[in-house]
Amino acid sequence: MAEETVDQKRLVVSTSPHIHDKKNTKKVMYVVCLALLLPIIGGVYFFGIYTLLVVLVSVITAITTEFLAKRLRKREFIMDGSAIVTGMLFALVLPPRIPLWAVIIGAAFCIAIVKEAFGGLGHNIFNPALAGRAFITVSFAGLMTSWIAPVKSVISLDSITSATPLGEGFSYAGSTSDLYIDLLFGNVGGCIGETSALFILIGGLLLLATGVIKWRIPVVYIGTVFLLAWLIPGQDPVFHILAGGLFLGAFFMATDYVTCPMTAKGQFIFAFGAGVLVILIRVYGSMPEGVAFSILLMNAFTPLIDRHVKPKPYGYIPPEKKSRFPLKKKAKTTDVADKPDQDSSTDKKEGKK
Amino acid sequence: MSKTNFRADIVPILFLTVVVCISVIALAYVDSITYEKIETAKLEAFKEKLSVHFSDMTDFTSNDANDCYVVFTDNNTIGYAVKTIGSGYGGTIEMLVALEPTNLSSTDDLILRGLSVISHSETPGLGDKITQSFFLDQFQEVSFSGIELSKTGGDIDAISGATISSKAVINGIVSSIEDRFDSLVELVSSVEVS
Amino acid sequence: MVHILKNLKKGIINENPVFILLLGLCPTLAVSTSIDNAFGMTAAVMFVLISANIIVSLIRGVTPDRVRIPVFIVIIATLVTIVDLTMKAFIPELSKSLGIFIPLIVVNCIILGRAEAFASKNTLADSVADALGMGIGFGIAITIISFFRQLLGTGEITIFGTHVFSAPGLFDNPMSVFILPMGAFLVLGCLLATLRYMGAIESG
Amino acid sequence: MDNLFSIFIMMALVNNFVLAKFLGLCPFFGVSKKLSSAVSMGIAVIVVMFAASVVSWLLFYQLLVPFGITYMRTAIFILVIASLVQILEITIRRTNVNLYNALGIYLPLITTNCAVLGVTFINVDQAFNLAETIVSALGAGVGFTLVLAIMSGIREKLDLADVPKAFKGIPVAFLVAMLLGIAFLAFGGMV
Repeated sequence: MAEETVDQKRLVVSTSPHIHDKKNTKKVMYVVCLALLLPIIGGVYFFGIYTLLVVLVSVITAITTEFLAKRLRKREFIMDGSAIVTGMLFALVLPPRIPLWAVIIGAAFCIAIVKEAFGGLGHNIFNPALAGRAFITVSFAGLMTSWIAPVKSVISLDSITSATPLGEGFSYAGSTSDLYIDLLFGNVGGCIGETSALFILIGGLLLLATGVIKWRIPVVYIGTVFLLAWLIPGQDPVFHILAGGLFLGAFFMATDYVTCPMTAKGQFIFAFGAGVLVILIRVYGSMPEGVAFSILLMNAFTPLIDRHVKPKPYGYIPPEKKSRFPLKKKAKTTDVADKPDQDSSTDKKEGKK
Repeated sequence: MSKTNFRADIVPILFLTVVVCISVIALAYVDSITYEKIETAKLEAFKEKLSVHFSDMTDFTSNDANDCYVVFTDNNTIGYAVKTIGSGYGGTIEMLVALEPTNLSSTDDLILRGLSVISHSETPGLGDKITQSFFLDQFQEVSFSGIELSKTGGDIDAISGATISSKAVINGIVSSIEDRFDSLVELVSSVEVS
Repeated sequence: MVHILKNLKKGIINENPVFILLLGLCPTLAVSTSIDNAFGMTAAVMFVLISANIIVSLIRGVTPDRVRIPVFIVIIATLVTIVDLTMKAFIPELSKSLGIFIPLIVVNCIILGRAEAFASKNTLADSVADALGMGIGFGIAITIISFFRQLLGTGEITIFGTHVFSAPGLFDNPMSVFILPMGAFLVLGCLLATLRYMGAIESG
Repeated sequence: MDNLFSIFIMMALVNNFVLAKFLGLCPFFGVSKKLSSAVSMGIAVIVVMFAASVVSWLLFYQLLVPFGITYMRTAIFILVIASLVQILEITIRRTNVNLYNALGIYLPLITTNCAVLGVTFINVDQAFNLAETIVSALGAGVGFTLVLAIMSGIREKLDLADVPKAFKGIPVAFLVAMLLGIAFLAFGGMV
């Protein structure tokens, strides 16, 4: 036990500063849940009541897995809402007619492997919902690439196969502006929650208004995609930002406190990199959609980005060589004490350039 | 002094040399036993691949680069085959295209007899469907100009969810055959002369 | 005799090359896509391991210290090439699916490690027992991993063409991730964690 | 040129040595605890891979093929790598002490790094010409270094995390490798 408390002390210093207070975490998580309700309602409207079942199964599995994992680790289970958020987000990035057993496997993977095996909330390296989605995509490639056209009836269980706007073989009959409007409202094939850009935008604005997220990551991320699509000949920038899961990823996934960099500059690099990757994957890669993979890849780079924009970036030759990797507790405390100073000084230096 | 030098410097080198010599002799011996076997195993494996398309074949001949083949039944030419390479999702896709024995004035005359995949590294469960018969059978009795996705006016339906792999197969066939057409013609004419 | 048994047990349990020493990970993860591959790899590794230990143990008195490592490398490389050529000639299918991991046995840390750390200092009988133990330990580990990967990744277990059983639900929707490289990392990571949780191996 | 570029991307990202080909796992898990050592190791691997690929390519096509003794390739290649590592170690020690202190301890480990021997085999198996061989060696080395650096960054962060006892250390590193492997699938087809 003594060792574990030491670990927790370290944690407060090392990971993002947003989550040291339990009450705060809870509040934040429930605001996110609230913001996610709108895309879920949209999903149910466009793809039928079955999608609500998918969301429920996903959330219940996530909570159960979290409970079991805590039991295995002999830790107290706290209902902080993070499992609900993960469950909801995971459901939102699934195809509308995914079998429920696949939802269970995926949601359990999100919590057990991607979150709890890394230490639980605040310690995970990758965004659980996206990692779970990627895992299910690789496992059951067939299931994850069968899309249906919107049925626009809550009770319907119909499924007319259709391609997604970004997928190969998608052809749109109407004019470009009609396409934009359909994309905006979500009247196209795609994942449960990622088709309607407008609903996600409203949810995202709620998060911004309540201060749960900052504008930087979504704006830079979407902006980069828009700009690059505009620069590459033959690509439609408006289409690229409205289609697929860019809005959902930008507002709800990339902004995850735990898996994105801590500093403003780091977040800028993170969002820019993710934007570049989205375009690379969509235009040159073999997958139609790249939002999930772009965020996962940038999650992997987050520790390196954090190092680079932190007071003692890699590559600088620090005067006191031994504390270059301050892993010991004592070294840590001094590190924190002089952090703000150095941070601003490096920022200024970069700004002058 | 010189004696210790001999012990310290020369003996180890001599020892290493002896070990290397024994190793070379042993390997040369093993190679002499297995060489024939490995070559026949390769040949048999390849013959089997060809006989999928030419069930009555008795023999075949190939060019120097070993990518174009003429298939015989008792000295009668019954068809041609070309090794083709496509660049797929996870690496190169190596294929064998069997061709009907048409006259070879241009690539437009070619008619495919069938297609088989020799090696690939596509994603299991998705891209690796290119090895399944529902996809491969589409390449039977198709003219060379029809080797295109049905979406763009050809005769081949892509595998749903694995368009990249399907495209890789088609692009590989088209570009490899265009590249190797001249050497196929050369091979065929040399066979006819002899 | 007790001595020999102890050396045998050491490789299988106490110092299992894969689970405990974490040696030879590359072939373990790379070829564990099917039980056939696991058996083929184990046979190849066992042959090289045992022969190398025998030869190194026999010449341990006469090998000059300065060229010890190069001599070992030449011996191992020779044995590996013999295995490679023989497999190519007699079991070409298996040899093809094991690919470059057969010639790469030459840099497998288990083999050079045992030759250097054990056989060059111990008698013939002990060296053979050590090699057998390590080889069986490696074989058990790679077979367990390939069992999980094949079962989850294809939904059925077949050994050299013989169908053993298939898992009904999995067979229709196999989780192809387990056949892919990532599946190997997942299986070994979870196996190690489970073994540690049960107290079978110590936490590092 | 296009071909060379696609070989580079293929070796570095699509078929990354560590994540997709399982080559070089021992140093990947052994030397990824700290970023500084990971980068040093990566640079050492790039240098050795480059040199070993060129030398083994020359030997294979100038010596083994003309004399019909291609069966000697495993023995010759490993000896080439072992001697190159020795030569490199001695040269660096004599010319640059700082560099030696940074890279020196990793050099001997490279002899038994299957990524180096693996890339020489792949170059020969794929029948690459000399230019392609150089590019493929550099691609493999850069890809190896990239994931090694990413991995060490993540592991430094995980050192401070509340990882369950059973997963601490190597098992969680395996999970990271798995998730990285999935993320790297995004590069598929980008050639």
